[in-house]
Amino acid sequence: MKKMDIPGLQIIGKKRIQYVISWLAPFLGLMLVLAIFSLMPEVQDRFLRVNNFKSVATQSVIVALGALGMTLIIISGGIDLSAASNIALSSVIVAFAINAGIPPVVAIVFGILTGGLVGFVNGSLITSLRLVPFIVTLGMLGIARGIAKWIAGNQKIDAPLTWVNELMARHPEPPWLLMAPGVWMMIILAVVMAVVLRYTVFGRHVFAVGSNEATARLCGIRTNRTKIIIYSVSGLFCGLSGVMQFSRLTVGDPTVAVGLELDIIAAVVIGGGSLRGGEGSILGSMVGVFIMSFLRNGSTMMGWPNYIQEIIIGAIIIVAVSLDQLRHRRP
Amino acid sequence: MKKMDIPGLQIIGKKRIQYVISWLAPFLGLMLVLAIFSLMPEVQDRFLRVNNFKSVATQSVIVALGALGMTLIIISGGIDLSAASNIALSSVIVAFAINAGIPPVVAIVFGILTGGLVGFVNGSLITSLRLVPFIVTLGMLGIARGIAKWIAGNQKIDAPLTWVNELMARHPEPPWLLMAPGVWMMIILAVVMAVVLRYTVFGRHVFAVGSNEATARLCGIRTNRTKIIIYSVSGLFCGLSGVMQFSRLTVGDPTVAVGLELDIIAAVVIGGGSLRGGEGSILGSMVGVFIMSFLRNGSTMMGWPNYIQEIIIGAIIIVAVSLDQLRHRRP
Amino acid sequence: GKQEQEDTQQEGVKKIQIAVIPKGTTHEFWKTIHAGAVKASRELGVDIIWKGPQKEDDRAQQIMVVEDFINRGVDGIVLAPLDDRALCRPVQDAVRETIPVVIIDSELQGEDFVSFVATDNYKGGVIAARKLGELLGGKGEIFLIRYQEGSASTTKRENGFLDTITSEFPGVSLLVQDQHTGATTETAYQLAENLIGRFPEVEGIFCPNESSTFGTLRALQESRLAGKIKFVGFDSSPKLIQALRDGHIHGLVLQNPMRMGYLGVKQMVLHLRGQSIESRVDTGVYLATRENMDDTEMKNLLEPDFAAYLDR
Amino acid sequence: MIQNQTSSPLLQMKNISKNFGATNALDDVDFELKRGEVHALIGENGAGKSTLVKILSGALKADKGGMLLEDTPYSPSNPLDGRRRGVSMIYQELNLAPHLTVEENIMLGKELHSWGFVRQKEMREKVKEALEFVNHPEISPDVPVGKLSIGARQVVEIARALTGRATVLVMDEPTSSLSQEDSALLFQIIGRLKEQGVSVIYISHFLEEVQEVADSFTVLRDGKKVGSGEIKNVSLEELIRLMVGQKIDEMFPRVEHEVGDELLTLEKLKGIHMQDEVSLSLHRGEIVGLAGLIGAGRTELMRAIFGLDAVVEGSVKIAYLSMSPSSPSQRIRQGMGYLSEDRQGEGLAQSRSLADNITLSHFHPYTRFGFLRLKKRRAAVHDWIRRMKIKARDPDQAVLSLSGGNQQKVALARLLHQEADILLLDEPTRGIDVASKSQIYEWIGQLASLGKAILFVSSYFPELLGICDRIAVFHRGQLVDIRPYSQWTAQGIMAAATTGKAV
Ligand SMILES: Nc1ncnc2c1ncn2[C@@H]1O[C@H](COP(=O)(O)OP(=O)(O)OP(=O)(O)O)[C@@H](O)[C@H]1O
Ligand SMILES: Nc1ncnc2c1ncn2[C@@H]1O[C@H](COP(=O)(O)OP(=O)(O)OP(=O)(O)O)[C@@H](O)[C@H]1O
Ligand SMILES: [Mg+2]
Ligand SMILES: [Mg+2]
Repeated sequence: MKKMDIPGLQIIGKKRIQYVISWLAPFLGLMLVLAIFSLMPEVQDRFLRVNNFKSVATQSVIVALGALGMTLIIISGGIDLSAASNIALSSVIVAFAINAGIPPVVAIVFGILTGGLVGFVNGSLITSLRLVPFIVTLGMLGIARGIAKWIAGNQKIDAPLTWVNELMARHPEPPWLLMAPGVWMMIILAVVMAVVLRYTVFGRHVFAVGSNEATARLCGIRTNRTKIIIYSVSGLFCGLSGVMQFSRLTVGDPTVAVGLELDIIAAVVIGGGSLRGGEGSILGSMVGVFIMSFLRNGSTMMGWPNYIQEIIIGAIIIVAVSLDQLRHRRP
Repeated sequence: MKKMDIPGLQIIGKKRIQYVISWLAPFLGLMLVLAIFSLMPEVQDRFLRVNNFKSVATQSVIVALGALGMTLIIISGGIDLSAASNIALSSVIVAFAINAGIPPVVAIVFGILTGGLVGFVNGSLITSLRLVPFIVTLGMLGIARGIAKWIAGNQKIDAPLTWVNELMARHPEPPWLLMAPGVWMMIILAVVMAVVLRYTVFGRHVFAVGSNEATARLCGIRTNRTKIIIYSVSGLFCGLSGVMQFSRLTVGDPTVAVGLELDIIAAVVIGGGSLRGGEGSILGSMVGVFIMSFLRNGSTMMGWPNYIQEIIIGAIIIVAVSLDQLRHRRP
Repeated sequence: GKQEQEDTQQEGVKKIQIAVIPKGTTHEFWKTIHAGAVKASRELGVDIIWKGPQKEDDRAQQIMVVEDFINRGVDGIVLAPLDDRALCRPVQDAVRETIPVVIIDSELQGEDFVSFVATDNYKGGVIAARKLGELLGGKGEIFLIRYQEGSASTTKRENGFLDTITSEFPGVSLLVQDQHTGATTETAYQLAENLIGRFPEVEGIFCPNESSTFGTLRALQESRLAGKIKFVGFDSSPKLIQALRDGHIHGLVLQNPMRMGYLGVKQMVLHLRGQSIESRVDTGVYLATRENMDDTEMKNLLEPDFAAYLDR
Repeated sequence: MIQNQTSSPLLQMKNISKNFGATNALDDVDFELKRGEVHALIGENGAGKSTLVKILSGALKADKGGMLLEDTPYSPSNPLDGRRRGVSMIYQELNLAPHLTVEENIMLGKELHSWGFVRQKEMREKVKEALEFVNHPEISPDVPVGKLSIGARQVVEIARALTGRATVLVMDEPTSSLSQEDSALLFQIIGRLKEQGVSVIYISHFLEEVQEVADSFTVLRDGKKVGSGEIKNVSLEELIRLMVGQKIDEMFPRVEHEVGDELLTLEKLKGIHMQDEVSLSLHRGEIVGLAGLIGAGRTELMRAIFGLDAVVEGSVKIAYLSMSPSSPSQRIRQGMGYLSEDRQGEGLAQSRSLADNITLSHFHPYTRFGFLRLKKRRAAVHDWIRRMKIKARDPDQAVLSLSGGNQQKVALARLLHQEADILLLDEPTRGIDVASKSQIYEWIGQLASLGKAILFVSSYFPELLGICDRIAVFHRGQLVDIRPYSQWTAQGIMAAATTGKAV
């Protein structure tokens, strides 16, 4: 009976703890990874250096940009298996365009738009043929990759060096930038997308479509239009990611990023995205990206053979998501 | 008014057509593929030969065995991304065992049990940690592949030739077999699984779990146990598939079958399996497997460049599933 | 009976059809082999069908390709086997159906093929090791960056390198020797970047193929270490040639893929026409450096003129 | 023997407590069930009824307290345990596997088999019997349940609960989607079960039903037991007083409203899933009721009007303007709103918050340049929670953690929040408690007095008679007759709905 006297206080106390946990949960996995390598005597001094963090940030850009779009898609209850092929295609297009003597800015726009187009086609097929996203994007995985190889003539496209290749330079041109322009772009876009998801009507529609499409339709949301926008935006992100990939490699390589879609999806899911739709966050996905990047970085530094790395990364994916489950368990 | 008088008849008429369509739908895609290549002057005489069909059947065994298990999993609303890694691991185990001088029969049993074990671990993690199958099996994708490479010492394992390698010979030993023993095994197991799904209590429970897990639990089905069995059985199939893979390669190759999980899943989905659970059939999945095999076979025979093949296969996946959608559209 | 018929060389009756099956289709190296094969086919008046496994470097898929060509009934198969064992049975199957097989690039066990045309990969590794040892003056700390698990030809190069370094250059120590880059440039890039972050004291690096060499080159350039760290790579591409010129790469071990493709097809055609051929042809390994890269012979190896033979 | 049976209760639940986070769903509740009795469990929405019976069935675990079944300790760890001890249950939210057929659903978890192989023929017979038993032999055992209407699904669910051999049968609002005819039939069945010695726990918000069928009752309020006893010793007023702590003056309050111009006109409208065309008109300030049995096609009509189903013939006119073909989003902009009968499947985004659900169809008041003003919205939603008496902790709580009736209130709140001119209400009071119901009737009346047009589908004829201006009766997809409410009686509606002929 006594405890009932101050129910308000009790609720606030519990809620605050829950809130803190739910806010921290995505970071737990990251902390764990950072802690593991910081405690390894072989690498701790090297691992925690600013320079290392800078390389990890740069290495993460490509997956991170893909993950921004994938977060949208996964929240809306879809999936995009063609993301990696799309990145490869866009990077080939940029290289092709630059090689053809088109000004770099225009080439970049081409690359991004190519990504957007692929996304738009995905979205249109999904909505008009009423197919599951898994299948449409699985088909697109092959189609986009095939087109990339076709355009590149089954080869790398060697493009002349331009300022585009500075976008992902670890030592950026005006040195006060500190990090590669690509990293800044990633950060800015992540913030933009987080705001879009949380504070715009479109963001709410994305969640509603993912949570219960029938309800969304009933409430007057044009679910098909929303989905097409989602896939197109996600495609644009893949396009940008392709630009970054080109910037990093300095060539347009149609075989790049094979299998990267699983990394991207894993990042989103590690960050709390639910493949059943309706759940996910940009912050979480970014944390997921960094968990994977630091894992790769640390294991390579440790000199672990690749198979050990593969095993550990596999295990960490499971552990990280289990930690995330804590949030959802009822207390 | 009039049409209301004999609603029964009307329904039967409609139902029969629907039934015929629903039975034929999975085959439509296959017919389409066969028709395309039968009309190509370059290959038509060769394509329709018994020998070619035999090769395609042999080439399909590995994916088909994987698809038998995957069908169960997908019907139950899950997914198994680790199937291909599991196949590689099992094939390495068989090679390792034979190499170590263990009798082939025992080596085969080891291989199959390894597959079963991986599946069991998947199932146990999914049920005990209450994680989504996508994540657990994504983690296992890396873990199983890593272990395979570890055991094989980052190299393929050359095992002495034994009768195991005859399992997938295109010209089987007692010639009256006509087809490789592996093909017969695939056929028999497909029939067994079809019967299990349709006529056993277990089969019904698989559908129930996939259709509405909460309901299944409330109806007293031990959903966790059912799921563990599903993943274990599917693992056993992957193990057997690994044995066949070894038989075909004559070496244990830890890098084999990379990305094959997507082929397996695609086959099941082309065959009418729904990734939301509750739908799918063995017959459909087998047709899906053969659609993909004939596509590969035909395109290779035609000598089409790989990128064309990739594009076409991607497109066919989408088209085949669109055809399948016809079934589900309400008349 | 079929062969004699074609021996009479009746124009227009039926051209000889030869399937050329590489390990993959998207590397410059295979492109050049393709060009060589086309060159031979033009000179000899035969048709070739160029077709790799659909997934690069996948043994199982290559077996399917061989089987499918057997079913198509080509006259001969020129094959770069992804595995010296796994491809034995399909090759046997081909021979059983009276389709002769020439092996190029990598070894195949057994005797079922009519000729073997390849680079001595082990020797390539040896040459690279000698060059790097010499560049370092016989002492220093180096990386051996490996390509992919289970790839036979690169493993041979790695072994040749490792054996030579340890036996001939005791002053050189290996900081890293069991890290694999995986198949793509990007993964190689990240691996090299992370390794350099860990071992900034590294003085020399060897990579066993084009993608690992290029990925590592990018990492070196990004870390502003290109040219400072002695770097020996394998195979060529325009970017690698540029790097050689800039002094970012100090040596490239080259094969002669053009010749390999050319000879592979030529041997097959000669065999089909009933002539006797050598059972082993070594196409040679060469070392390109900044100094000799403009010699005509090297130039041809570095930048084979495949545009003349391929449409694009 | 008989005396022995009556002396010790069949089931005792002692000091049961259950918390969901900060919500006290049950607080020290005692409950007793005698052999062969029908025991009504009643209370407001969110009182804890469903939670209590879920603990009994093994679907939930109590935080505190214990149970005795047939004088032996009983603590089921899952529903299978419960069923083994003879506890069978119909859950409040429909619990069917949509892809499985009627037969498979009914036999789920208790398949007849030899060596693991199902004995299909036998089961089919059994299922046919069960469906006949509940008077719905027309439902084919081979139809996937996903293709049935909500009402038919509830019938299937009842059939399923009856096929098992049970000592305790729990029914959580079994009649919420049933027609009165089916309800009456269910009571007969319950009577028969009682004679066979089965004890029934019966949860319902229809208190007349409770008085008709139950022997004894227990009332819960805010997770506490506030009274129990023999039903014959208590009056309806007293039951209500126990439940809500106050008296309700008028069950069906009629608010004065004036019928104005014609607003919605259906001209020979036929949706793709409708059996027959329907013509109907609806005026400003008018409440038109649609009565019928389950499967009469009323939901299909609503869906066609709202643009959820394609229109194949005829037209929908709003204020004399033809507006078809159309989609829900256009309908909403044209001032129409729809409340689905299926709150679980399509009515609510279960995993989203109350705030999102209530404002989903009408974000407009809380946006500036496309950005949401979350604070303002929160305040508004708080208001709705208070007005609708929704039992919820705060606006950010996920809808799936609410009780059934409270979820329904959320769905209704969204429609009211939307400020539509034409309201299509499909079974709006499903699962809502008496007090809230009368409140809702009053609101509907007020909406009419503001000049809105309301189409009100219900299978509970008294409420149609209580608040509608005109009532239309459907029979097998056809509109039988439409008349002012004063020209209908409950029996008249029933006769028209069952026979298709108006008297
Ligand atoms: N899964 C859950 N998580 C959090 N709270 C819950 C959950 N289930 C029920 N509750 C809360 O427990 C309380 C009791 O709910 P319960 O479903 O037992 O009510 P009820 O009496 O059945 O109401 P109704 O008549 O509306 O069905 C409600 O306040 C509800 O919000
Ligand atoms: N017993 C049944 N067997 C098969 N199908 C049924 C049955 N009952 C309803 N249906 C399906 O449902 C449709 C009509 O259901 P609908 O939900 O529109 O009716 P309703 O009048 O709204 O009834 P309810 O009160 O159940 O909502 C029918 O066209 C039919 O397809
Ligand atoms: Mg309830
Ligand atoms: Mg209805």
